[in-house]
Amino acid sequence: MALTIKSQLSSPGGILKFLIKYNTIFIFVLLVVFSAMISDVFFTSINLSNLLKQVSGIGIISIGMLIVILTGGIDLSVGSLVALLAVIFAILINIVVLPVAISLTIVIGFLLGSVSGYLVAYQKMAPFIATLALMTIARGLGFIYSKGSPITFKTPGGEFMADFANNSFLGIPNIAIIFILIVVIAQVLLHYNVFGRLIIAIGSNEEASRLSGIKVNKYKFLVYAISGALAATAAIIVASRTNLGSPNMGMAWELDAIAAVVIGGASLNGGKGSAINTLMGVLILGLIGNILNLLNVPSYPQQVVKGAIIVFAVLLQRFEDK
Amino acid sequence: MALTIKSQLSSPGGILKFLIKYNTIFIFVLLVVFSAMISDVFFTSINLSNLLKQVSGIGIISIGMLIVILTGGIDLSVGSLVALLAVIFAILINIVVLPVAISLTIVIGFLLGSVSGYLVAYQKMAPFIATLALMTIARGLGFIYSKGSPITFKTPGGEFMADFANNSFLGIPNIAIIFILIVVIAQVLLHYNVFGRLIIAIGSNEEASRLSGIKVNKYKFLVYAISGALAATAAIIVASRTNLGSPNMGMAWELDAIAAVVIGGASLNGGKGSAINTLMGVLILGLIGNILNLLNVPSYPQQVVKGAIIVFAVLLQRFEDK
Amino acid sequence: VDQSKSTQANVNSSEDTSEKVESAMDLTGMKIGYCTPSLNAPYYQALLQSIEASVEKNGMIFMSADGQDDINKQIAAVEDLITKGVDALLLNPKDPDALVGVTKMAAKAGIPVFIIDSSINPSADYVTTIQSNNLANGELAGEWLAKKFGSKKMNIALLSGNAGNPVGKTRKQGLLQGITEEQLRTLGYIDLNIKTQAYTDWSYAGGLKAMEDALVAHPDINVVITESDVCVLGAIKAIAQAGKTDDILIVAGADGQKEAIKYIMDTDFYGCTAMNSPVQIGKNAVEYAIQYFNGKRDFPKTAFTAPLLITKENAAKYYDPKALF
Amino acid sequence: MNNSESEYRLEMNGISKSFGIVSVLQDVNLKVKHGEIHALIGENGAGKSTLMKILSGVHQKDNGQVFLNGEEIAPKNTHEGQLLGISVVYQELSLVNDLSVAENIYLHKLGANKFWMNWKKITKDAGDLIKSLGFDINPAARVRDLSIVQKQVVEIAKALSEDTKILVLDEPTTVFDPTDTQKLFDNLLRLKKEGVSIIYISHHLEEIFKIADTVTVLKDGVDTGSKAVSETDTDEVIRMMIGRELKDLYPVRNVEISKEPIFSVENLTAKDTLVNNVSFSVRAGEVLGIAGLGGSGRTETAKLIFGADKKKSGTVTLGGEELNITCPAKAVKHSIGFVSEDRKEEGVFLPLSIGRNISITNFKPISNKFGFIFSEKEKANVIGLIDKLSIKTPSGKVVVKNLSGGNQQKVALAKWLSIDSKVIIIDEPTRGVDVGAKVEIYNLINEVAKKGVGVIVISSDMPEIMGISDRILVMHKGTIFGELPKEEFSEENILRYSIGKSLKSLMFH
Ligand SMILES: Nc1ncnc2c1ncn2[C@@H]1O[C@H](COP(=O)(O)OP(=O)(O)OP(=O)(O)O)[C@@H](O)[C@H]1O
Ligand SMILES: Nc1ncnc2c1ncn2[C@@H]1O[C@H](COP(=O)(O)OP(=O)(O)OP(=O)(O)O)[C@@H](O)[C@H]1O
Ligand SMILES: [Mg+2]
Ligand SMILES: [Mg+2]
Repeated sequence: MALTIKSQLSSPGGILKFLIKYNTIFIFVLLVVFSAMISDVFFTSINLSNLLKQVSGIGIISIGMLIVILTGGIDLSVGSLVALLAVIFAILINIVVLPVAISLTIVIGFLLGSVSGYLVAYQKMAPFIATLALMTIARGLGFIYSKGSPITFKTPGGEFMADFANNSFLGIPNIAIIFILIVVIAQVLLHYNVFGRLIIAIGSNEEASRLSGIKVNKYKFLVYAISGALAATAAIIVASRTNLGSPNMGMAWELDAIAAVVIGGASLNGGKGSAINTLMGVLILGLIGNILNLLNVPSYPQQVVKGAIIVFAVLLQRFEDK
Repeated sequence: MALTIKSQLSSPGGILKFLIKYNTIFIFVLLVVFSAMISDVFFTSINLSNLLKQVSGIGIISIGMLIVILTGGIDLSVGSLVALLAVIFAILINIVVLPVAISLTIVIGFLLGSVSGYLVAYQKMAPFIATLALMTIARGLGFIYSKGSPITFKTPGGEFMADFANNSFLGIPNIAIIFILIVVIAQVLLHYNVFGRLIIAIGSNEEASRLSGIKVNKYKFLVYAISGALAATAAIIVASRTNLGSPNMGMAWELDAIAAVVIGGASLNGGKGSAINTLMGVLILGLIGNILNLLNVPSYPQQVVKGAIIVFAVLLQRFEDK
Repeated sequence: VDQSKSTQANVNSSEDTSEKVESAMDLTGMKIGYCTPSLNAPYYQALLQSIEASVEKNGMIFMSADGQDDINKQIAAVEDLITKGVDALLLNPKDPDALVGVTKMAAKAGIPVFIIDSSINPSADYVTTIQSNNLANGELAGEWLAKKFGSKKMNIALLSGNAGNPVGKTRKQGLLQGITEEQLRTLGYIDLNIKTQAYTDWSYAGGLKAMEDALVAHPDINVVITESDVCVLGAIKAIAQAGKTDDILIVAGADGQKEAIKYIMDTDFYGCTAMNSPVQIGKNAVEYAIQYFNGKRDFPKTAFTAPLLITKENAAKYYDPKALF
Repeated sequence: MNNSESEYRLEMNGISKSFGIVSVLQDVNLKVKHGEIHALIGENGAGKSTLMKILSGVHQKDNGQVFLNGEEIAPKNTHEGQLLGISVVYQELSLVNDLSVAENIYLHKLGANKFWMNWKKITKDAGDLIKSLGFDINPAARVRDLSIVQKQVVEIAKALSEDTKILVLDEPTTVFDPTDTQKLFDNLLRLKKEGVSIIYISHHLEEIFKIADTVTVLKDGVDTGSKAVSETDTDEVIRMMIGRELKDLYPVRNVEISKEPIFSVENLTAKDTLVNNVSFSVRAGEVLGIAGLGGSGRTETAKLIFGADKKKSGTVTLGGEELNITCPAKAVKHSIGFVSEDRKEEGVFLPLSIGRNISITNFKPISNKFGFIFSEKEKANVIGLIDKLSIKTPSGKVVVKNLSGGNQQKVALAKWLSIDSKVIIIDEPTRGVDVGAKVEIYNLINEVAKKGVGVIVISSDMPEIMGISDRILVMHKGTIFGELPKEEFSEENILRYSIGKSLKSLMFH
């Protein structure tokens, strides 16, 4: 990215272009400044750390959503997967040692994502509908496995995870570090690795990709599987924060994740989007909720304001395409 | 349609083609036969009439969803619009005469839909995100206007609507008649009216449509507005069935509507779909819920089965594109 | 069922406490249908299982349907139960007005309707309402809180479920009523200082986030009142994280969930909760239905389980680590 | 000036246009008379299409004036352009795939004022119109199911379906074989007689000399003047276009061709298309041409070999080893390349940069084994290819959508010609490419062949296929009907085979 930025700054009209390309960042900065101005508690370290912790779960699934959206797909199952996988993780943590519980959960997430991946890639099912079906199924399974009640962590492993999830390293919450790590990996993969090149190519012209010898199906399959694995990661994090796995978790998170990705400038037609901007999208959404809470705006007017800000943020982005 | 069917039946391999083109109908018939076989109460007139009443609300918004999807868009706001408009209708019916309450509600629905329409058509916002924002906003407004509690019908007009919504004409529930009427109008408009052909053209190739001199923006605007008006119609119906308007209505209906449209063979990329098949999609979804209830399948396994049947129904459809 | 009997087993035990009800007629093959408004909370799950256990214990057939948190879907679910020809319908209505229609439909089909857990509009056609006394429970908790604080200044954060929920509303009313009544009685004035209300969606994660933001915005909060234990169980993490367990007192208007009882036993910051036993409601409901089958018709319009406050003093008695809820 | 007196039907004066900072047209003049066929030519990216899009209302000019019959016009969108009687066949297909042929033809009219569809009438009218143009397409068919040739016919029919004063054809014949082209010309001459003014854009100069009355040449967004066709010749026009002489369009072939075939197919038959019993072989270093009429199955044969279509029977052998190719990825793994004729749908990634387009087939040399890309290496590679194919662009970062048609074609080629293949199939290699660039592409094909690659070129352009092939196969009805060695190359021979006849003077060897 550094390279891109430099070369753009040096070209004529470069700064303007830079502002336009990374305008999500500027919307974010705008919001931060605004928030700091109207609430004197906003800029406290505890609030910022809360904010980071609050967005990490949705943030991680947003990265999965991003890579799915880059291929021109969509993954509605992630919210339900978080619930199901949180339940599975809570069950596992109570019966096997921590590392096994973590790895197994992630593997199961990968496999669950593979189900959508298989339907989309090899059965040519519309992603919306394949993942909608998985969303329904996963939520159902979550309730079945948990018998409808949250499953509490009971082992030292569980305690360790709870500590981990609520503590910080150098002032940054551990789970936020994981989230940011995932963002960085994604950004690097998307930008500097063949994997990113290929999924972006698939999203911008699937037929041309096929005829260029790309194993389109394999990659389409993979992105859903990865999205599933990331949902598992998010599930582990949110379950650890509350010390339990509940089938009610992740309700409608898929919508927030999609909104974050789109606010981050990605196109739902595929082929366009970046991990850094998705991070900004996640932060913007989280910030809106946080600042409205701090300002004591009641819940329902909050929804109205949130919707309006989403519209506003996306409208600002239109300049990018010019 | 009659013409198409005839010409297809007479062409070689015609019957097969016909089966394939209208395969949603066959999935539906299959389900009906299956249901009748495994449940002896399924084929009672009371159950069938219940089923029709149960699906009418979602059915009506599915038709709005269909025309939006035909243009290549999507309308996530419909469920929330049903809630907001049901609240508005309940408020109106208590202060103005019935015909005014009905017309005003539909006009307001049209205007609310126009908001998405404006953002999508004239501000080039991604439909997913524009309607997601409206979804959040409308739900919030519903709670604000109703102060969070349902608003009960109190006037003779309200009683009239309640009677109307729960009675039948020639054995068919009145509200189902309205739904079917809307389906028929939509089918005719889509097939025999220029409006329908143009929105299909737009969904199939927006750029080509623009180059052909079609006022693309106008039509894109219109479909969302119409979807809003249909949401109002659905709101009036569901409010009348329960005799009140509640901000909790229509939760996640947008997903059911989308599923119905897709099960009805429409493509989320636009340009492909029919009202009759959407009707089948609505009935299939309703039927699944109904028969699982009749079979005493508990709620969460039900979700799992429902998801599986959606996958199955859509998989069957794949043959169509051959 | 008289009141004394209903207080006896107010414990959400995991053991099968369902008992066989005496019945003159043969109950075999009778169908009891239960329609829940949603299953998105452990409480509803526990209620469903309690009813199921009681029904089966008495040799009857259990049928359930789920409103999936949607008024219209609940109507559809009830219609389907009626179609299936249940002999009695236990209805937990999502909305007091919206479900009136289906009770009439059931009555027309000759099915007695028992409203359980939530309330319904009196114009509905039903035999009786079986619920815990949310208002009275809330009042007990409110009173307890006001007593505890005396004239000391309260800065309250209210954690609610979701807006527009009638049960939550009643509990909230109870809590506030309890506080104000007690203050009037002992102080002669009302000093009700609710700094913020936050919605938790009846979930742990929702409570956690709501509390985090509330604590930042209102660092002086020293009381958290809530419509349900579930709203506050996640929030405790935020309170602990902020190091405020010594400064904040939690008071729940309902449920007596086992985790909450455990906190009450083990800590000082979880003051009290009030018993809303799904097990008891379920058992009573089935018992009423059986009595109805046996010809009894003179039911009171409302049958509350007895209000009961759980505090440190009596918590151990109601704590069962193996309980479902 | 007054209507009836205006000498010109259309006058475009001093037109300028830029996209952002890129200036595309500067002070361009174009004057078209009544009942004239006016050729507009120029290199790829000269601005021809842009000028026509300004005329029809797709783009808005920055400067200048447009007069139609002496009255100034400024259509703000295509709808206004149509009302003024301007019909355009755009360079890129712009049909609605999900509607029928008839609906597509009358699409603009549907939008105008009608309310109910008259299916019978539009189907009949469309059928009549297509027939009157000399083609045969079922008007009730879905456009999605048509071949690219048929789609182009529908485009033309659509433009002719209304009272046109000015008809613009932007490279209408790139997918046509000679017979189709002739049919189009007959129609244009008829329209000309009826007084329609026709602006005809093409890179086939012989077409210009066949039908045009006047020719205007654009070079780098500036018009270098107009000439009556009768007063000029190919050389002069080329000089006006590219600013220099062009001696040999087809480079000399001095490639060593191996004796043994490197690649062969035996009795290849497709599952879903008309291709049947196709057998042929290519030798290393050889350029094998495949000719045939539109619909003869050339493209399908290529796609079948490449694994994009399903095979029913037959074998494919590469370097003595029999291959089982079930998908394009497998073909690519065996070093077989394929350049599609449909660059927009199957060739390029329009929203992506030139660089990303070019790299897509060839990450090996520019990345490490973990897939991380060395951006410097990539950049060097891309810049090299841009130079080599003289793709007209300020940088490799420009998105392909913003390139002119011919330059997009070069990008599509670049991504395959830059890699090490053993066999490469090129379907219509110079679709929409200007003469100057054609030479470069032919040179490149030669270079590739020289490396010992077997090159299969499918082309509808007779002079081209004869100019670059060592041997020509002619397809008819889905199979190879005949084979012509270099000595027997002639338009007549190819045509005879194409329509399923044997050669006039049978030669026995
Ligand atoms: N939308 C656009 N944005 C930026 N540049 C554009 C755009 N459209 C065209 N151009 C540029 O304008 C120039 C002229 O393009 P145009 O398509 O008019 O060329 P052309 O003469 O038709 O070429 P060809 O023979 O290859 O079709 C090209 O350099 C092209 O890259
Ligand atoms: N001009 C035409 N008339 C009738 N049918 C056609 C025509 N062109 C194409 N088709 C149909 O399309 C299919 C093949 O089209 P396609 O253009 O891909 O073949 P092709 O031999 O590669 O032609 P081209 O010369 O255009 O590359 C055939 O099945 C044929 O039925
Ligand atoms: Mg051009
Ligand atoms: Mg071809």
